[in-house]
Amino acid sequence: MSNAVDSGHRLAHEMGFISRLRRIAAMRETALVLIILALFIAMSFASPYFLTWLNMRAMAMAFAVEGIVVVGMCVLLISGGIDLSVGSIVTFSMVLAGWLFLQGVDPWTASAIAIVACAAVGAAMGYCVTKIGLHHFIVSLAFMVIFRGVCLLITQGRPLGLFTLPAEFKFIGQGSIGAIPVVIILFFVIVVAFDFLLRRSTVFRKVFYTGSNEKAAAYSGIRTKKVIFLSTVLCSTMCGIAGVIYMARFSSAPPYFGLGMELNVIAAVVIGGASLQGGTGTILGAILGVILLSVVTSSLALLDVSSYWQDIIRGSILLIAVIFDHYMNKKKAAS
Amino acid sequence: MSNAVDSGHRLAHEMGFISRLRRIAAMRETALVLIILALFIAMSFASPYFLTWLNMRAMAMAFAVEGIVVVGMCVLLISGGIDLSVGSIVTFSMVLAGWLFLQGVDPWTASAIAIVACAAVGAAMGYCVTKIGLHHFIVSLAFMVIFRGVCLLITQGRPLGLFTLPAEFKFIGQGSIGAIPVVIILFFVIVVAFDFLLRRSTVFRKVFYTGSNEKAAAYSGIRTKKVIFLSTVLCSTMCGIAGVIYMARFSSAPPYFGLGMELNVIAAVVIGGASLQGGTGTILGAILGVILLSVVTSSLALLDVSSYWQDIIRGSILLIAVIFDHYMNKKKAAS
Amino acid sequence: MCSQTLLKISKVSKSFGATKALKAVDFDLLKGEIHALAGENGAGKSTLMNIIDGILQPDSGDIYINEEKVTISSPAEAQKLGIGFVHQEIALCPDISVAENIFMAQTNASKSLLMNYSNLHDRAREVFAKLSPIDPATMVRELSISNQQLVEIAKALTLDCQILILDEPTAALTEKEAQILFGIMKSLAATGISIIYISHRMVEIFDNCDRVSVFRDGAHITTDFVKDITPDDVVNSMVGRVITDLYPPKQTTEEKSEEIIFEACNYNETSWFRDISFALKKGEILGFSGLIGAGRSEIAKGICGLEGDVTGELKLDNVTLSINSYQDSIANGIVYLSEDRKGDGVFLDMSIAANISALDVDRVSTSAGFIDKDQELSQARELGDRLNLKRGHITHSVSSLSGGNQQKVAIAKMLSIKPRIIFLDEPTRGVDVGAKSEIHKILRDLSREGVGIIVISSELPELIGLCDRVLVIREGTIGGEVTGDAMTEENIMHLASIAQSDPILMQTAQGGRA
Amino acid sequence: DAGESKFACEPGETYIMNVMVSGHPYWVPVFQGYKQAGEAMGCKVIFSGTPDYDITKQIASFEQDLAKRPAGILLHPMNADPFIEPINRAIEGGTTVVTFAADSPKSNRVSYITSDNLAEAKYAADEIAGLMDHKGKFAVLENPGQSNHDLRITAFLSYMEKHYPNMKLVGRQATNQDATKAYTSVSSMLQAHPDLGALWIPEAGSAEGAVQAVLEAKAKVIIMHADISPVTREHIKAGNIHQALSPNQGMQGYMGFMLTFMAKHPDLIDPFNDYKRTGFNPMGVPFVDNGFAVVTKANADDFDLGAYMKNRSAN
Ligand SMILES: Nc1ncnc2c1ncn2[C@@H]1O[C@H](COP(=O)(O)OP(=O)(O)OP(=O)(O)O)[C@@H](O)[C@H]1O
Ligand SMILES: Nc1ncnc2c1ncn2[C@@H]1O[C@H](COP(=O)(O)OP(=O)(O)OP(=O)(O)O)[C@@H](O)[C@H]1O
Ligand SMILES: [Mg+2]
Ligand SMILES: [Mg+2]
Repeated sequence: MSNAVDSGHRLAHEMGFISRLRRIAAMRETALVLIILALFIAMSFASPYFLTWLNMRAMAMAFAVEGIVVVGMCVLLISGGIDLSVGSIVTFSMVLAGWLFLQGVDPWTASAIAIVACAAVGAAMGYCVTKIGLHHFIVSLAFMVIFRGVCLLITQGRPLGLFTLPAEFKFIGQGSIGAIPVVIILFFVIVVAFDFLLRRSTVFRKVFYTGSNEKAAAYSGIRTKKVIFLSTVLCSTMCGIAGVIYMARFSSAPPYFGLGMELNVIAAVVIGGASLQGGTGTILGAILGVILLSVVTSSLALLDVSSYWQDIIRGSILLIAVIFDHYMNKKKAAS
Repeated sequence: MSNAVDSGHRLAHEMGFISRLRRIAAMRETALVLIILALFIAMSFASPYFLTWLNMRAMAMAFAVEGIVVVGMCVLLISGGIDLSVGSIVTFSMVLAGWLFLQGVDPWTASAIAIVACAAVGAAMGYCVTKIGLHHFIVSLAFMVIFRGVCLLITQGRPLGLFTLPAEFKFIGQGSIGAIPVVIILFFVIVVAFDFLLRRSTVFRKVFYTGSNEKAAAYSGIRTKKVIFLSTVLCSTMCGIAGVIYMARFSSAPPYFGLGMELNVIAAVVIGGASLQGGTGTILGAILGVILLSVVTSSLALLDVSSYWQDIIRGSILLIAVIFDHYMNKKKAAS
Repeated sequence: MCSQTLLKISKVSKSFGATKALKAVDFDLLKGEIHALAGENGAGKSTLMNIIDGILQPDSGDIYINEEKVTISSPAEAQKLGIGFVHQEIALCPDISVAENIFMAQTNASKSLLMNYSNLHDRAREVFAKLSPIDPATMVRELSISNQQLVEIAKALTLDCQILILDEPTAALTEKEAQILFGIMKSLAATGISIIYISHRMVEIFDNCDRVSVFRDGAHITTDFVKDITPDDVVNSMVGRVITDLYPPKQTTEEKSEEIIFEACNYNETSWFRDISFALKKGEILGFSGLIGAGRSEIAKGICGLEGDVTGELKLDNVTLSINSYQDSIANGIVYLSEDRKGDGVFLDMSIAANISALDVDRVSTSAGFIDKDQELSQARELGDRLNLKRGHITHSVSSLSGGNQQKVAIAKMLSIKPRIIFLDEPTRGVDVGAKSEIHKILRDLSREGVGIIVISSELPELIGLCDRVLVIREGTIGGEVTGDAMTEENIMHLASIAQSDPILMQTAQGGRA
Repeated sequence: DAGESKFACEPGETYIMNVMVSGHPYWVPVFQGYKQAGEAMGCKVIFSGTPDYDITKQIASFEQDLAKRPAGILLHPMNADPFIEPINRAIEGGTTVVTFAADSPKSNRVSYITSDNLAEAKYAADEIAGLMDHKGKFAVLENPGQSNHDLRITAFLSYMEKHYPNMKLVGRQATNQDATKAYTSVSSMLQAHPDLGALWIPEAGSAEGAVQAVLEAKAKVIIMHADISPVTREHIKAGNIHQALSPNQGMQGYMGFMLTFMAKHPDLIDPFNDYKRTGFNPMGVPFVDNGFAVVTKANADDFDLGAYMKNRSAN
């Protein structure tokens, strides 16, 4: 009897509006939105150019394509993996598609081939991790070095000029639908789709189980190796897609593209609440993370802050963001 | 009775020469020595200049100073941490000592100050990790960015020319005692000392315990936070020492020094058998790891392999080394 | 026995967020006594011990040792005060040798600069001579859970302490090792060391302890001399009501059926077991017994396709199945509840609800493959209530639950898919008496409904009380079978150890009893 | 009308100089020249760009510059083609664009100013071959991917091959401006070819490591490199480096400003061609050479950036 009453109470409490509101307020995403908003307000006082359409567009364009890589990295981190090779793989995608195009392949086919090739690279990394049993960190480090070399080899060290790409293809990277650049629309669609999938689909739930406790997941009948393998492939495939979009945007394929991208992307995902130990994280958080980093960079450029100070400030913001978030979470846990 | 006999037997068996030999053969260090030897033999056929004293000396000079950073990173990885900021901290040490010298400070004092400053930076990182509770990866990433900025600020972006350093000071980096460069002697002393300490001293055993299972170590009364803190400080201090030696060696302090050093150093330590999860690793292994990477690089340059191929080969060697080692270890576990 | 108070806890309270784990608790420990601590899962026993060991800090209240008020800020501090602690959850360094693990605290306190490995190994060997033969040079990660538990115990025994806390040390041990441990405890108590002993097993408490304190819902209820009370009194004050039947009634003769629902034939595995054949009849609960390392877990895991290089034939309802992986096994409704809850049973940082649905997320999802949150939550609530799960919010992480309640989550996960055959490896490890009898009742109900139940347990009374038939595993083969009145501890132990040839163990086991 | 137009800025008229790796000292004298010209004409000048070696970030900073609606931008594009669309968009929006030190030739940028990399390469080849009596072994270090550095190497190699057939290339390593990499590469080269006679290096960073390797091996190698750094300047003074070819950065900035200003005010010119009628910007000179200086032991002190800056801020 008292049991039933008790659980009835609990149910009511769980459904309660206030408790739901409280939960939202305690979420990492909310904290990030608040930080970003604060930055926006401060910046619009600091610079009259900040809240202009041109500046907003420039800032969005700066993170949109990287945001696609962030989605892949977020899933991989949740599964318990990590990928240092993203910068190289994005470049590999650009360079391969560009090279094929210069050999006379239709750009759409070339892009498809490049994306598949990136997926194959991901599969190779996944193989090393799941079948051989190596650590993601070291495997992807090796692939980062190897594929930077492959890019240099394909391009002979010089950016491929792809000015002759057909306009329909360039449209992906440079066109707009109405006032909104296609790149940003693509970014938005991918982010919303993956955010929903990660929260709700059974397939992606298995990624969380695997990352949270691989052994327990295996003992729950989840093919954890397959999950890790596929997460690795997904991350590389997202790099492939991002690379093709970059190519369309830049009409060029420079072999030294994306240096250090991995650290930026990982930082974004971690700011967004993912744990490097796996098992936690959201796409929305990760995207807010990349937006935060990007807005900071853009703001510093806009304010003509000395380049010597820019690194110092960017690093400090990263640190402050994680510290702030940490205390937010602590408070949440305590309440 | 039979108890004593039995354990006597067991003891005798453990002490047995053959079993000891077998254990040595199964060790990661042995595998690495074999790989390096094979490379040496192959290279001495490929190039008549390889096995010359001058080339050996040049190769040793190429990894000696980085080897000091490797020692610090190895201890930190064993404790369960990681440090992405090593390249920036090494540069910070060079730049700070150089700048102080240009302000008229005696170079020895300047170096001491720089090393202490690096230790302080390590302490700040250690604070963020142990007191605030952030992850090493993200903290050191932030510090990497911040201190690159600090280096730019101090130097105003241009390398400090330190030609006027007194000869006694340059001797550390450029002199020789007999035929052997001082740098190599320093490296050797540090490596031997730390290898011994890590294997035998009670203080460093605590680093292993903490890295293997922080909770278990804490339950045994080990102040694990202190251990992690001190490991972080040690790693940064080693960076400080390396930076000062680099300065003496190059008579210069370029603000863009050591980019990507962290990945090279971590790769070396992991090749040498340390786990990224903490708890395992040896200095000897890590040093053999850095030697392997360095010999490969030197060999490729010696053979004038196209720079496009160098990255591909280096990455592949890293991958092959860890795969090979992985199978060696598996065999060991199975036997 | 002198009755000097060594440790005194006065009005200690501790909350975790909204959960009041301890409410103004009093407790006192006399010099040289073995003091049992009993209470339901989540009653606050481990929390109090963690406070005494300096792992947690009380919100209010005082601790006195030898009448002197102390603040214990860390385990290191506790060590200095002579407090040793064997934790409920095993916490060892996996990459480090057994010997080093045992003497970690000494190494930490040691003034000498260098390690003396051979000395450590010799001393470790000495300790194990009394306990169980484990090579001090092996890495802890290579040991089974039960052996790891022994290492934990060895670790505490080597501490130079005046207060020794044992938090459910026998949960992973078989009778034999447990008896050895009790022998050691008694001899330690005789030298004036005080022991706090936490257990859910009444027999152990009444056979070995001097006094018993009972906790309920974070409050101290009573402390009595065991000679003055009966196990029923203890259970009564623990649960707040009388539990009349500890075990559910067994199969009656009318219920007995000859229908075989599950059959394993000629199972072999290269290193762990051979010639395993058995059949499970409808409505019966089958038990697996054996000594540590006999291979019971390996057999169950092997049959389910979880581990090992297994050959054998399997029939479910007389249909031959081929099981190549655990997924095949689950698809056929054959599941395995792991003995290592923390290692591979639960997802500690995930919600209770997500844990319970992990075995088959599709059950709580729409046809399009999306999770139906409401369905997931209500499934979790339903199973949680059925197992009497003491929890906060259903979306809180499992790490916020007490050990026994985590075990209930693991069981709820098994039940969520409505399985045909369940292998339960130590299903009630760390579960309190009340919940344990709930679980037993549920198992009995399930078997009545036609679900095949196979229970692996190191606790002989549990096997005898619950099962209709017990198979005794000895060194990887079936050493015998007992049923009906022949199901006695003596018979099972005899079958389990008949070929036991390790002289050390035999010798010390006898010595321990003498 | 022509009488009203002045060779000066309107109040608030802003010119921006945008670069990548904005902390690099190369830009300092360039911007000083830019500023000198701009301030002389009453214009507002801003130094902008990204501290990173990252094309996405540079484009973002360029596009943000546009939000400030500047009159013109003097741009060092990290890569040529990715800037086509942003440059063209800038020009459509009324901001004129001139490139310097690296170009985006397929864009509608008005002009391009640089030191002639081919001339630098030719000078270096002649100097080295001359000192070596037209025979012997030489090697190069390179920084693939950066167009002006690439030109310095490819032009050098083809000129060498064509004019000095007895000079033999024995090493070509990418050291990417990294002193440590250059040190290792040159050490190895010297082992493979102890008789190496000369090294041509397209930038100063690698030169710093190379000279160290040569000194440690006690080899006699003629080192020449482009650009100058405080460290290589010291080495030139000490005789360890033969010469450096330093582009006239100040002129690059000064003339760069003039080109940008003129591009914004084409009405100041009345050229003798059809440009105005056909809609071209009459300022569209395709290429301006700002020249380079040869840094030797004798004149090295004139290339002390610290002293130069001290002097500048004193004025
Ligand atoms: N870290 C924590 N965070 C939140 N709640 C906790 C935490 N640790 C314990 N609790 C809660 O405190 C209460 C007491 O837990 P404790 O572990 O002391 O129980 P116990 O008596 O040892 O139970 P068991 O017999 O299951 O081991 C439980 O309700 C538990 O959920
Ligand atoms: N991962 C492992 N590595 C090495 N040995 C193992 C491992 N797992 C189990 N073993 C060994 O396999 C044997 C059988 O173990 P198993 O767990 O099946 O025994 P058990 O009868 O279930 O006993 P218990 O669970 O009480 O240890 C034991 O000798 C055990 O030490
Ligand atoms: Mg407990
Ligand atoms: Mg078992």
